[in-house]
Amino acid sequence: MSVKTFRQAINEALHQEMERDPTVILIGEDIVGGHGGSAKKPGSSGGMMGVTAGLYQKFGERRVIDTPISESAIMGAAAGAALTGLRPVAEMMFVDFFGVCFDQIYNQAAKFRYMFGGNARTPMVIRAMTGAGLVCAAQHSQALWPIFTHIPGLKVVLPSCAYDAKGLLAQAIRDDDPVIFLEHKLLYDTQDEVPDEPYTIPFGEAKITREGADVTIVAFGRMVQLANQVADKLKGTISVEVVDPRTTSPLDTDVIVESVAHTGRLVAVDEANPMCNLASEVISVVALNALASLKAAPRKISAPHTPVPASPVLEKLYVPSTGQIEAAVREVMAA
Amino acid sequence: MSVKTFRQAINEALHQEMERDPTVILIGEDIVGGHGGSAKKPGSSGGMMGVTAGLYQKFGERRVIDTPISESAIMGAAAGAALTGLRPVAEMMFVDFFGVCFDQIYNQAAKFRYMFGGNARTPMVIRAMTGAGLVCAAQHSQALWPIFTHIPGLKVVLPSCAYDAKGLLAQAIRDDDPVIFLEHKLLYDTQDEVPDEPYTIPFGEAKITREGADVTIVAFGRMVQLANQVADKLKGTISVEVVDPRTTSPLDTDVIVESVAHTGRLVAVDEANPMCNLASEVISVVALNALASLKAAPRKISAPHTPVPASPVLEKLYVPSTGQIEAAVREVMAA
Amino acid sequence: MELSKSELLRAYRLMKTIREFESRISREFEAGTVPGFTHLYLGQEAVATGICMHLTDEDYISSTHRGHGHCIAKGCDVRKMALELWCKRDGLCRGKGGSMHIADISKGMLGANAIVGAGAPLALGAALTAKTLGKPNVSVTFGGDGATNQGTVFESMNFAVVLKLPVIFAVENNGYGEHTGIAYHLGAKDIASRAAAFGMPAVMVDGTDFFAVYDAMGEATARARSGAGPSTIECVAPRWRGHFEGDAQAYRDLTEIKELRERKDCLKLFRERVREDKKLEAHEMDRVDLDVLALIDEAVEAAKVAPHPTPEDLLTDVYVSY
Amino acid sequence: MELSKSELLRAYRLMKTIREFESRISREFEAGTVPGFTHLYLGQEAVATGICMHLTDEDYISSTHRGHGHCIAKGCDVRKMALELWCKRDGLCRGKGGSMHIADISKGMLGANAIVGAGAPLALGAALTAKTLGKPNVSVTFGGDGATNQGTVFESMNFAVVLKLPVIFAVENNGYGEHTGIAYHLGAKDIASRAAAFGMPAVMVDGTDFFAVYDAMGEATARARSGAGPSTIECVAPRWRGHFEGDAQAYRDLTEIKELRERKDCLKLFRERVREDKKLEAHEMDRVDLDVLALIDEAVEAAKVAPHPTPEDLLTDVYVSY
Ligand SMILES: Cc1ncc(C[n+]2csc(CCOP(=O)(O)OP(=O)(O)O)c2C)c(N)n1
Ligand SMILES: Cc1ncc(C[n+]2csc(CCOP(=O)(O)OP(=O)(O)O)c2C)c(N)n1
Ligand SMILES: [Mg+2]
Ligand SMILES: [Mg+2]
Repeated sequence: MSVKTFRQAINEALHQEMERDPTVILIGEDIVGGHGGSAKKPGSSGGMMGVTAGLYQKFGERRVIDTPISESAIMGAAAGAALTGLRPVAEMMFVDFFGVCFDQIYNQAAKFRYMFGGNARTPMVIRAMTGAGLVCAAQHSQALWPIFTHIPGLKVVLPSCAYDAKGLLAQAIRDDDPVIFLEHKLLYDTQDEVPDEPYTIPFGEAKITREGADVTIVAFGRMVQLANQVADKLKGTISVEVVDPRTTSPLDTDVIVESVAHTGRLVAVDEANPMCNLASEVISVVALNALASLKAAPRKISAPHTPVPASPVLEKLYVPSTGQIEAAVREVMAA
Repeated sequence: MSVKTFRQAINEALHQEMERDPTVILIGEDIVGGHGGSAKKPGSSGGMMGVTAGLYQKFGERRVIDTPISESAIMGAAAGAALTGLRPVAEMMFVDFFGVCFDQIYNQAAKFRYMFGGNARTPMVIRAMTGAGLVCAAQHSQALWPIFTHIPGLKVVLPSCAYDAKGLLAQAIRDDDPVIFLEHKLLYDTQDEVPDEPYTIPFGEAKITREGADVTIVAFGRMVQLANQVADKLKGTISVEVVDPRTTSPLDTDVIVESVAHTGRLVAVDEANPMCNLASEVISVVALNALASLKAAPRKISAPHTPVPASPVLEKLYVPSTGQIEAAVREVMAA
Repeated sequence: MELSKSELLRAYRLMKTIREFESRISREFEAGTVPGFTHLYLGQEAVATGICMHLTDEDYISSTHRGHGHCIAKGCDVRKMALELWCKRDGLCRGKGGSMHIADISKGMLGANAIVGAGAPLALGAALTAKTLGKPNVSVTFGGDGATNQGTVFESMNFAVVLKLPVIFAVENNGYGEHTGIAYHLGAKDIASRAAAFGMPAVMVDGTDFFAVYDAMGEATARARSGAGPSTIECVAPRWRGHFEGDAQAYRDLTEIKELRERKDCLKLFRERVREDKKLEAHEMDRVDLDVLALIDEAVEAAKVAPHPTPEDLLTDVYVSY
Repeated sequence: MELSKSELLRAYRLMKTIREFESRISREFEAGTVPGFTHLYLGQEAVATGICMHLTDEDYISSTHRGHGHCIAKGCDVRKMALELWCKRDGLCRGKGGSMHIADISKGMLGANAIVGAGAPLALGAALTAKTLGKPNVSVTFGGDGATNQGTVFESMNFAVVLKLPVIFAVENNGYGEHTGIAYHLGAKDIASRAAAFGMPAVMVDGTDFFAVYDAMGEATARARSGAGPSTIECVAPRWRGHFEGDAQAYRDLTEIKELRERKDCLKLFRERVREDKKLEAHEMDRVDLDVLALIDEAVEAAKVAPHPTPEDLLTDVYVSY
C-alpha cells in the first residue's frame, strides 16, 4: 500500500494484468511513441499523458503496439483480436474521437455476442480521456458517457479516484465483455492509498463514499470528488450521503434507490450535457422505484446544453461546481 | 388536401422545398440510383425506400447527387456546403450507419456555431431511417435518437404521422441549424390527410394527439400511433391524454409538465433502448418539475437493454406493444 | 498450383453448394417463406471457394451482407445456416443474427456484416492475434467494390501494411454497389492499382475463374504466412441477382445478366476446364450435384418447420455477465 | 509563374507574419500567459503561403489543429487571432474556439480542427457549393502526413474525384504525426503516389520552397477552376517545434532540427532566391520585418489585457434558434 496518483494506478494495473495474462495487449496511437523518429527511440512517449509509460520497454513490440492515426482500424483490430483470443486494451486518446470509429464499437464489438447467439465473446477494453477543465475546448473536453451507456453490449466505467481506477481497470481487462474505461483528465494527478498487489472491483456495485441521512447525492466520475467536498463541508449541518455508481453500465440502481429511500432527498450530478444523461437516468430510476419516499423534488446538476467553450473563464462556468451542488443540497433540504 | 402516405409526404416536402429555394440540394447513396449502370438510367432508384423518387428527374444532377459509399464524406460535404451557402439534405439511409460518420455530425456540424462564436450557420438536414419491425436485425433496426438528443447543437425530429412529417421536414430544411430527421420504417406506408401546399410545423412544440384527464402518455415517433390506439381503446373507461413531442431536441417540456400536472399520472414510451433514453428524460423532467402532482409512480416502457434480434418472433417482443402500454396505463391508475 | 482430384471435387462441391443454396433461397424468398431481406451470392461462387480452399478452421474470414457464400466456403454447416436464415432457435446464431449477421467462430467465420466496410478492421484483429501469438494463421476480409470506398477499408489497408499483418483483402468486384455502377463510384483506374499504392502486392483476377482466384490466393497466403504482410486480390465476378432479393434492377440491362450467365458461369467454366484437363469426369460432378441438392432440400425443409427462439432468448447473450 | 514585386512582398510578409506570430506564441506559452495547449506552424510557413496566395476570400480552406499559419495566409486579422488564442471576447470566435477551433468564415477560413482528418470532408462541401452554384471557386484542405491515414481523408479523395470537385488536398508532410515518424506510420512509398492512385494529379514538392509550392498550387488551382477536378500536393516541410508546445521531443534527434533550421528555413531560402533573381532588395524585406514585429507585439499585448467573455456568453451561439 502506498500513495499513488490516478495515472500511476492505471499504469500499475496495466503492468500487472499484462504480466498476469500473456494475451493482454495494448494498442493505440503513441502509446509507445518514437517509432520512425530520428532519435530512433521507440518507447520515448508512453501515451500523451504518460499513462502507458514503461510498458513497451517491458512487454515489447508484439504486445504494445503503436498505430497510424486510424481509429476505426484500431478499434476494429481490438474487436477482431478479442473475438479470436486476445484481450486487447485499445486507447482512443480523447473520447471525443469516438465519432470516427464508433461503428466498430457499438455495431460490432458490442453486438457480436448477441448477434452470434452467444457463440462469441469480445473481451476488450477501450481506454479514453474524458472531461472538461484543461482548456482543451469543444472537441477535446467532452463527457459522452451517456452515449456509451445507452448501448446494450457495452459496459462503461467511470472511476472517481486512484484506488477505484486500479481495481476497475483490472476487472475491465479480465472481463469477458467490451468495456469503455473513461479517465477524467483532471483526475490524473489526484492521489490515493493504492495497494501494490493486483485486485479487482466488481462492476455494477456502487460505493457510498460518504454516509449520511438527509440527502443523497448521486455523482459520477470526477463529480464524486466535488460531492465529497460538499458533504464534508456541510457535515454537522446537513448529513449528506454520496453514492458513486463507479460504472454507469451496469448501473447499481439498488444502492441508489436504497439510499434515497433512506434519505428521502436526491441531488443527481453529471458533468455530461443534460439531455438524456446519467443524472436524468438516476432521477428516472428513483421516480420509478422510490417515488413515495421523496420528501422533495429531486435536483439535477449537469453541464449546460452547449459545447465546451475554449475560454477558461467560461469553461469554469460550464463544469458543475461545488457551489452548485451545495446550493442544490440546501434547496432540497428547504423544500 | 388529400390522403398521402408518410413516404409521399416526405417526397412532397422535398419537391416543394427544392422548388422554393435553389440552394437546397440532396446528397446520399442511391438517392438517384442507376449511375454507372449498364441500363444507363440514372434516376431509376430514388432511394432504397423510394422516398427521393422523381427528384433527380426534376432537379437534375447538380442538385440531386449520388455518392460512393463514404458516409463521412457525405456528412462532411453536407456540413461544409451548409457553412458556405447551401442547404443540403443528406441521406444516411439507415440511422445505424451513424457510427462511421458521426464525427462530421457531432464534432463538426453541431459545434461550428458555438466554436466559431456565432459567426457561422450550418443549415443542413440529415434524413435517416430508424426503428425495428421489418426484420432487419441488429445493425439496421436501431432507434438511436437519445444519442442525437444528447448532443448540443443538433435538433432532432421524430415525426409520428404523414402530416407532421411534411411540415416538420419543411421546417427542418428552412431551419438554420443542423437537424436530424428520423423516419420510422414502419410509418412509410401509413396514411394521413396532408395539405398539398407547403407548410411548416415549428420545432419544440408538442402535439396533444388525444386529450384526456386521467393519465398522460408521452410517446415518441411510431410509439405515438400505439399510444393513440390504447387511448382510443380505453375511451370511456380511462381518459388518456397522449403527448407527441415531435422533436426530442428541442423538447417541449412545458406541455409535458402541464399535461402531467393536469392528469397526475405518467406513462413514458420510447422505442429506444432504456438507458438514458427519452422515456428516462421525460420522467426526470416530470420529477423535477411536477413531482407534487404525481398521484402514482410513473411507468416507463422501452425496448429492453439488448440489440435488436433477427428473429421476427423475438423482434415482436423487443418493440414496445399496445399491450404493454395498456397494462402500464392500468397500473398507474390502480396505484 | 496443382490440385488433387479430391481437392477439385471439394472445390466443385463448395461452388455447387453455394449455387444451389442461394438459388433455393431466391425461390423461397419469392414464395415469402424467408423472413427479412437477403443478398445473394449467385455468380460469385468461385471467389469464396478459391479463397477459402487455402484456409483452415484456424484461419479467419470477415464477411459482408452478401455472406452466405463465404460461410459455405469456410465450412459452415448448411443445415445450421438454413436454420439461421429462417431465424430459428437451432440456427448458427440461435436465430438472433439472421442472414446479415450469420457467423460461426468455431469455423473461423467472424460474421456476415450489415455495415459496409466493417469487416476489414475486424480482419486486422484476427491477423493481430495470429501475429501476437506467433501462429502462422491468416485472416481474409471479403468486401465489395462499393465497400472499397469506405474509410474503414482504406485505414485497414495502410494499417495492415504498417504492422505487416497476415491479412488478405479479397475484393469482390461485381460491378455494383446497390444500384450504382463502379464506373460511377470509383475514381481510381481500378481497385487493385489503388490498393497497390498502399504498399502491398495487389492483383486483379477473373473472379469467375476458380483457378485464377485459387492461384492468386495461393501467393497471397504464402506471403502472409511467411510474415511478409498483406495483399489484395481484386476478383471480378458479376452479381447475377439484384442488390437484394426483390430488387427490380431498372438500372441494369437485363440482357447483360443473361449473357453473363451464359459466358461467365463459374461452374460451367470449371466443368469445362477440369474435363479439358482430364481431371474430373462429368458423372463425378453430377453425383456431387445430386448430393448437394438433397442436402439443401433437407436443410431448407427442416429449417422451415424448426422451432423459433423462445421469449426468454430475447434477453440472453447480451453480455457474458452483467 | 511570374510574381509581381508586390506579390512577392505579400508572400514574404505572410511568411514572416506566421514566423513571428508563432515564435511569439511559443515564448508566451513558455511564460504561461496563453491558455490551453497549442500546436505551432514554425517551419511550414511557405506551405500555407504558397497555397493561399492563389486564393480569394471566396475560396475556402479547411485547416487542422496546427492552423495559425493557415489563418494568417488566408488573410485573418492577426489582432483578432491573438484575441482568440487568449480566448478573449473580441477574438475571431469570441473566445469560444481558441487555438484549435479558430475560424473566419468571412475570409473563407472554415476553421482549425482538433479532429485529425476532419477538414477533408468539409472541404468537399465548400467545393460542392462552388460547383452547385456554378462559381469558379476552389476549396483547399490542409492536412498532415499523419492525417492521410485517417479514413475520412481517403474517402474525401475518392469522393472528390468521382464528383469532379474543385478541391486541392494540400498535404503537409512534416515527418511526424505526434511522436511517430512517417517511416513508421505510412505503408505507401509516399503520400503523393498513394493519392495519385485515387485518380488525380498528385505531386510532391519541397514545402520549404515557396516557389515550388506556389507553382504546384497554380496548376492545381487552374485545373480545379476549370472544372477538371481535384489534385493533391504533398509539401515536405519540417516541423521545427514539438507536436505541441511543451513536448520534450525525446523521439527526435535535436541536431536534426538545428540543421533543418539552417538549411531548410523557408524565409532564408526565399530571401536568397529573390535577391539572386533581383526581385526584392534586403531593405525592402527588412522593413516588412519591422512592420510585422510591431503588429504582432501590438496584437499580443492587446490580447493579454482584453476582456474575457461574459458569463452570458456561455449559453449563446449553440443554435441560431432553439
Ligand atoms: C456503412 C454502410 N453504408 C451503406 C450501407 C447500405 N448498403 C448495403 S450493401 C451496399 C452496397 C455494397 O456494395 P458492394 O460493397 O459492392 O457489395 P455488393 O453488394 O456488391 O456485394 C450498401 C450501400 C451499409 N449497409 N453500410
Ligand atoms: C481523430 C483524431 N485522432 C487523433 C488525434 C490526436 N492527434 C492530434 S494531432 C495528431 C497528429 C497529427 O499528425 P499530422 O497529421 O502529421 O499533423 P501535424 O501535427 O504533424 O501537423 C494526433 C494523432 C486527433 N486530434 N484526432
Ligand atoms: Mg459490388
Ligand atoms: Mg505531421
